[in-house]
Amino acid sequence: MDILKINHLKTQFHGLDGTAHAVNDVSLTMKKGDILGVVGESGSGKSVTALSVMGLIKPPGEIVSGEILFDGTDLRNLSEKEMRKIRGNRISMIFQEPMTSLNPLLRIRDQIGEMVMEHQNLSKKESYNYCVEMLEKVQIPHPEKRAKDYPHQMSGGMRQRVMIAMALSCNPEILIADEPTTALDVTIQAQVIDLMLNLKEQYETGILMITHDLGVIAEIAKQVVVMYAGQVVEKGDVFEIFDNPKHPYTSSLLKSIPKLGRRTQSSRPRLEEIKGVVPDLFTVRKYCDFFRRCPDATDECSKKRPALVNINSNSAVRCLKYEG
Amino acid sequence: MLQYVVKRILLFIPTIFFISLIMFFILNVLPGDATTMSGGLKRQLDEQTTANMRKQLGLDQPLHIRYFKYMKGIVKGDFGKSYLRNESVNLLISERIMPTLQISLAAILIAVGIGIPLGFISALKQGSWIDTLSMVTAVSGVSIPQFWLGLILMYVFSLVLNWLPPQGYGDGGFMHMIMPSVTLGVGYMALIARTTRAAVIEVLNEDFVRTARAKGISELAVNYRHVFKNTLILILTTVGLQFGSLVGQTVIVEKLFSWPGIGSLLVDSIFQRDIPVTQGCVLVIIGVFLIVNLVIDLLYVVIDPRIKYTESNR
Amino acid sequence: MTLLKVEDLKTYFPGKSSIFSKKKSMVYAVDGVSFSLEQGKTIGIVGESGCGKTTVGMSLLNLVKPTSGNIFFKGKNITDLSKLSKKEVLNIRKEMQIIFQDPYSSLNPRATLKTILDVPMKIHGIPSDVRQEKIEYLLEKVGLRPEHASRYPHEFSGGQRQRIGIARALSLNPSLIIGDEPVSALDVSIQAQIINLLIDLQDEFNLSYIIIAHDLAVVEHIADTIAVIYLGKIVEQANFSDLYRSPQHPYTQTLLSAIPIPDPHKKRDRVILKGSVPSPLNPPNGCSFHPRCPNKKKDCETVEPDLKTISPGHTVACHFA
Amino acid sequence: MKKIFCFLLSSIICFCFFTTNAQAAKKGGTFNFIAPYGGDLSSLDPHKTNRSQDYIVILNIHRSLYIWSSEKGKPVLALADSVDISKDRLTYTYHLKKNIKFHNGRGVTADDFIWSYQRILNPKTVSSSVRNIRIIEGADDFISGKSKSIKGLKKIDNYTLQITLKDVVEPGFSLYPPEVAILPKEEVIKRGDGFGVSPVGCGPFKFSKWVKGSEVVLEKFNNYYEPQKPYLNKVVYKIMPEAASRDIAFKVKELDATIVGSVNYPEYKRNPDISKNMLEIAELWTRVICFNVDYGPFKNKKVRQAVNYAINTKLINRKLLKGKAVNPVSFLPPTSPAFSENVKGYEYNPEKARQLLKEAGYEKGFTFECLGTDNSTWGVRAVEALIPMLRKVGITVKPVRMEGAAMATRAKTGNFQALIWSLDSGPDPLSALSRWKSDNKRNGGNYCGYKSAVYDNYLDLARKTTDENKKLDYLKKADQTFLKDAPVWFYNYNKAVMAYHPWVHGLQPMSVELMFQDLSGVWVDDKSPRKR
Amino acid sequence: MKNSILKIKNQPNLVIGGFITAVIIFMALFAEVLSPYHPVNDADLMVSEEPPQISYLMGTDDQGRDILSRVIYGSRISLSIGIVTQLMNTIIGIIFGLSAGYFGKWWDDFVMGLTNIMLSIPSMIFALAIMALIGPGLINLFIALGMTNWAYTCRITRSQVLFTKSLDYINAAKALGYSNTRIMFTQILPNILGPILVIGTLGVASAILMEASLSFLGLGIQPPDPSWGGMLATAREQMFTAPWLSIFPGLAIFITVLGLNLFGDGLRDILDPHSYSKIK
Repeated sequence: MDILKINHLKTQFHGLDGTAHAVNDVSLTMKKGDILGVVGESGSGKSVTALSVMGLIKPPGEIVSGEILFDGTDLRNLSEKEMRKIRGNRISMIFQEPMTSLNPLLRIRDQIGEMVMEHQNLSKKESYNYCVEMLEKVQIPHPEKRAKDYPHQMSGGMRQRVMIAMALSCNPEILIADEPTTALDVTIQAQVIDLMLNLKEQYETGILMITHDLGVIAEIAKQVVVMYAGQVVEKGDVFEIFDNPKHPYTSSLLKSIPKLGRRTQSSRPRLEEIKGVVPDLFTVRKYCDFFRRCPDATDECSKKRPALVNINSNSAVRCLKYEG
Repeated sequence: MLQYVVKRILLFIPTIFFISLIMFFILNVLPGDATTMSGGLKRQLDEQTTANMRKQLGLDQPLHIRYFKYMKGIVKGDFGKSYLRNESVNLLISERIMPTLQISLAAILIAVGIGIPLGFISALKQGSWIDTLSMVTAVSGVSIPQFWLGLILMYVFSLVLNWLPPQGYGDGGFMHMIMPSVTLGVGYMALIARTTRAAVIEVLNEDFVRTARAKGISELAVNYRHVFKNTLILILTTVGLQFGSLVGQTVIVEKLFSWPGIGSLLVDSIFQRDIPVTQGCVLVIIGVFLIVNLVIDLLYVVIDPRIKYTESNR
Repeated sequence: MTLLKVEDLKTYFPGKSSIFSKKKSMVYAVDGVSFSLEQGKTIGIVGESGCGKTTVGMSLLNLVKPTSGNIFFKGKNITDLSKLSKKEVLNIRKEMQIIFQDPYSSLNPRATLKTILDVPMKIHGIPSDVRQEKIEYLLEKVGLRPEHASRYPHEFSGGQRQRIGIARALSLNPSLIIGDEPVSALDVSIQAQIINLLIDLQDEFNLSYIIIAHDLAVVEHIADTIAVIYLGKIVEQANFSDLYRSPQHPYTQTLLSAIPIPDPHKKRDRVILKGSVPSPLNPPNGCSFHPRCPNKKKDCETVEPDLKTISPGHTVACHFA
Repeated sequence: MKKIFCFLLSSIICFCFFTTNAQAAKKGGTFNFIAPYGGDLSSLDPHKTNRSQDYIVILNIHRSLYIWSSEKGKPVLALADSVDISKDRLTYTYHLKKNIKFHNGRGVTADDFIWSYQRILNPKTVSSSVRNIRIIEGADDFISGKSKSIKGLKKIDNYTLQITLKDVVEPGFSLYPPEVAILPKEEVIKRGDGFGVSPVGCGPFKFSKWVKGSEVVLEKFNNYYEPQKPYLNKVVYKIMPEAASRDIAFKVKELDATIVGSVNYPEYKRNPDISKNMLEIAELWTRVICFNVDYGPFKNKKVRQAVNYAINTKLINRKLLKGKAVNPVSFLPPTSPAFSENVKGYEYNPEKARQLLKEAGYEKGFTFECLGTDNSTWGVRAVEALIPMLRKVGITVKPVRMEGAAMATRAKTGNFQALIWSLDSGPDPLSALSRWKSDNKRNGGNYCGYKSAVYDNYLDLARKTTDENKKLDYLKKADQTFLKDAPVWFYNYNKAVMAYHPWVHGLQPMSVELMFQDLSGVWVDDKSPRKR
Repeated sequence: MKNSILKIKNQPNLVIGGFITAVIIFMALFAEVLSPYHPVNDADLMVSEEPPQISYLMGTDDQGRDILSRVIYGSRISLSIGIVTQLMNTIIGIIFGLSAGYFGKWWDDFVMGLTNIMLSIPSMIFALAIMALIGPGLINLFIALGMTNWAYTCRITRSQVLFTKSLDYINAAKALGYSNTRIMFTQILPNILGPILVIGTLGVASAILMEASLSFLGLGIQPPDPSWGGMLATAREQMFTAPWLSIFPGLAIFITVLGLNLFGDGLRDILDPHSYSKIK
């Protein structure tokens, strides 16, 4: 069953430099209890997609069109009050920066508490107990003591655990994780990923994992969506994406990252470069956004914008090679 | 914590000492002294009396000896004796400090009571006409020369509407306080409104506010628990630092409304070359400023758990 | 030829203190680091945040003052630049350069590209016609166009800025370049460009590099020797392939296993470490890794392990290696 | 019916009685007055202050031997019923009033006079009133400590006091001002320094409270020696240096009477309600620009005269001061007994001014700086008005605004080119003119540094003669000499104006200083908002 | 370039404030051409205190001088008071703040102590004492206001320096052999001028107001030179009987200070890094 289905979402930011087409016709589907990986470089629109789902796009940003079907209802049609009942409760989100994502002036128990009090009608005392319980679940040592701590008394990894505890405290159907490990050290990253996978099993929560790190995606995602310049360029099964990437961007990306153990004493394989830079989001081009950087570009690519073509039931690619 | 307070209070000493040194020498090289002033130009004072007077006031002694004597008094908490009035400076100031604190406090209340909500609403409605309106109001507040504003208030509320007494202390009652406090508070209010607006906008962009929104709690809870509390820290600094300029402005307001505070005493004493009184007033004003800022620093601890005044960090 | 030799380098910072406190706290940022570097070679320094790897780079350049130890550059002791004459200092500055992590903060936003490249050469007394030519040459080398010279940093993308940073480092013809996380702030698709550029330049100018990074994959790709640093100390140092194939220190092992590999088929059993890096303000006694070590023994808590050589060029600081 | 008639009749009678009596002094009520000169009062100890601001209040708490009579234009006896004057006009025997009481209830006797005058002379007191008492013989010996008592001051009995003078002068002029008031010894000693903030006197009102910087409150003294007086129950002096605030306070009836500055004068005049109740008087103050006769151009008499001719003084007084000034003739004002009625002052004649400058060798003009304070009548504002006028004859004047104390220092050391000020020109014409005597230095008040043997001679003659008419004649001649020498620009005599509300009665046109109101005779009728 | 124009266009504060400021500066620069009369020499007591009319658009003052001309010339004096004093404050503040932030150690402690002291003496009172010491006058006003208000600038400069000092390009400059002076003045200073400029515009505004307050106490500039504060202070007693005497200089102060404040706020919105985070 599809718990989340985004159809032709367009989100724009009306800035001083013009309108940024941050999310430009994005469609994706996520099954209940699944892990969907969204991968892309900075500015590819992956975070904006997540915020659009959460209904947290503030002016000057605006969702222009499309629908966000959550469990069958279009979130865009909900009032702010109804949306609030979903946020944190049925869809929750954790962010990239654990250092700044917690209110420095409130104790951990108050920050988790205010959420469960809102959504589960617990009393203050019950919420505190619940908080300790949650902290225990995310493997924070001495949860009773830690619940009374302020964020600044914790390390980054610890704070991200608190964020996860908070996000999971209302047992949501979807957890959106926006680069949850990027700011963490490798050893801590491993801890957090491990924890998320464990909890996913326990809570049967679907995870929308947003990251730029192909390694993380390879490790946890079942389905993968590759985004480039506000659009989905390829989606499919994780094995298919990594073994047999169809879009030139996906394949170049995979070839461009150094891999451990590939270099030998005698030879150093040259990394494949993707030439040029990411296109800006302010102009709407009449040709493929990847055209200027594409190693396989043809003349036709400069004349036409490719559409997302379904290859099979759960994979699709946006490239002229596969059109027609 | 207590240790920190004691340390801070001990740090007042070099500040006060330094300021008293500067003020003493500035004031003592002012052209004219208490004797010329008390003589004035209209009424002639004969030479013998003048000399006699200078001797009595100790003005015939060299500057450094006078300073030494003065500091000796200060250490004992004695600000000396007024040149013109046969009263101790301590007494003079103690009579005048309350009225000044009264209007200063009222002004702060007005400023904070109006300024913070104004800035807050303005920031939440950033870019709307409410924002523009309240900010233009706020900026207008700082753009009017104070005595002009005071006179306009006096004209409107005393002469035309006959609601408020135009001047004076009365019995120190509420009605007499309104106009001086408002005149004093308007500029301060504007400043706080603008600071609040900037601070709120800054806090609104913080990650934790986004987290709070993502939690699905009510907008009121987001604004109060997450935005307002964090804003307060930024506002407090302004309130503290600008307190000094507020006290500076009382000079004008007190003169205008014949308010018997320390500001008008200070102006009188400067013009009359009553140096001990001037010194005393300045030191007391600075003392109040230092204490207010100490209190604000301690308030930080209450509001912000990150700040702990233990030995290592400040 | 040994270009750089570092002996027992220690850099401590005083912790924050007020005038009243008598107790002085110390941050043991770099706590006894030794290595040497041959001309034309690359050493990679790997570690997690807060382990002191950046401070090593800063100490080498004397941007922070080392507390003790010796740094020899081309045989000359450059540990304390303030002891050298102005001219000698300028000469050292010419020889050692640095590339930074953040392409946004590493360029003066108010200076044009031309100024950024021109002024350092001017300071080092290079005549203006030579400078003009050099600027064009450098721009071409790092893949920028001559007309870019009149632009300001904000007009460039992250990758281009990193190229500018490299051009600036090259402008004085240094023999050693320290790269402090040179690619970690860049987008994945840009990283490869910069890595390739660095390698090409090394081949062309026989440069030596010290590459400081947290990403083992990147370091492995560039460096000849890799030093793993934990809490200010080198715990293992080896040739890149030795380190990957037979890591000896438990920390190196966990580090290697923690790196997510972009291949869904390779699901490994990873060693998950407990806790996080302790504060360098108050490092643990004995082996500094012992509070997190999966195979900790009693001795580890009290006895600090020495760096021992287990095979040529492979040293490790563990009691059980 | 009859009852009703009786009632009506009696009420009509009552009504008539009250209305007819309305013009007779009524008792009770509070009078809100002002202390407008500068900031807070400094002391209510009459011997220890010399500020007009303090005297305004002091003169209603304390009493001196004489008091200024606005009707007679000179001092009259206050604390004595009569005085016997010896033939040589040096010995005065005063028969003191027997019913004078201090506010503490003790009766005033001759001893109190002697003690008070000794206190003034005592160097430890540091009184600025010393010069007033110095007219008594033996004062100098007392000051220097040569004598333990003042020789010329003798107690005949409890109610008879004999004063012997050093020279033939009118003692009233020296002994009327509030600064030589009679004080109760025991209270002064008991209160020490505190006497200045809670004084005890023998005047019509006793001290009640002083809200520092805001107001002073006096209460009626029931045992005041003048029968029936004072009428008022309470007097409140509001300390209000700010004219704009005074204006509003008066209009909202917060003040019963106020001093009117030139700026508001025409408006008050125009207002029919207010103009009926205004008191105007030419005060004994002459406003002048003192030329420093040691400064280059001003050494020459012709230059000084030229300046006087070049300025349209009447225009300035009419337009800038809006008529709130009396056009000048010479130094002494019309209210002075020695005023020269038939003499004409300098008229506006730029031609003549140019002529004189040419004769003096300043054909091309010159530049001078004129110091002045912030005062709106006799400060730099007046100097500004001279700029275009003097420009026409080639003279450039640069106003330099200074703050009072700083200017006083420069005036007394002669470190200036010219300065504008208001100088006392009365009530005693002899002492007023003595200011400009050659032997008086700048720090004694001769700011111009004026020196004229002719002038000195006339004054000496005036001092020596016992014939009142001759004396006035010499003084007039001296005044005219001064006019001709023109060491000053004659600007105006002050016209002091006080406005009061219609319910106020009994304010006096005091030519010495309009604010020096003896409130013992002032009363308010029922229309006063503060009548209770 | 296009970017910055767009940014400015979207800042009504900046546009309005900038426009007002520009008009005032224009007035000050071309006072001779713009004003119908000379502000001092064309006094004529015969026409004193005339209400506004065709020949005197803003009426005349008590000395019979054209108020319009005086307001125009007054812009020159009031603006120069604001600009010169703030320039002095800024220079003092920058020198202290830059060196304190850059060199740190005891010098930093000393400078911070000094700013604490300066902040604790209300600048109004400090200026009052200094003006009483040296007397009224334009130059004296420059000194009194220009030496008392630098603590803010100093603090802001210092904190900006501390932030900028930690940026990599400063380290790069050191590594390239730049001298300390060169780093301070070419690498740090240009990059922290934004916030200093914001403080500066607000400081100009407050100096103009301060001059008005000092004029109220009789310590403004020397007559007959026209300054708005002085004109307003002189006219305060006739505020309601001859309103044109005070309204026009009062409005001039109000509009100028408002303009400068709006300009400063607008600048802050553009230059403050926090406003960038909004776009990001």
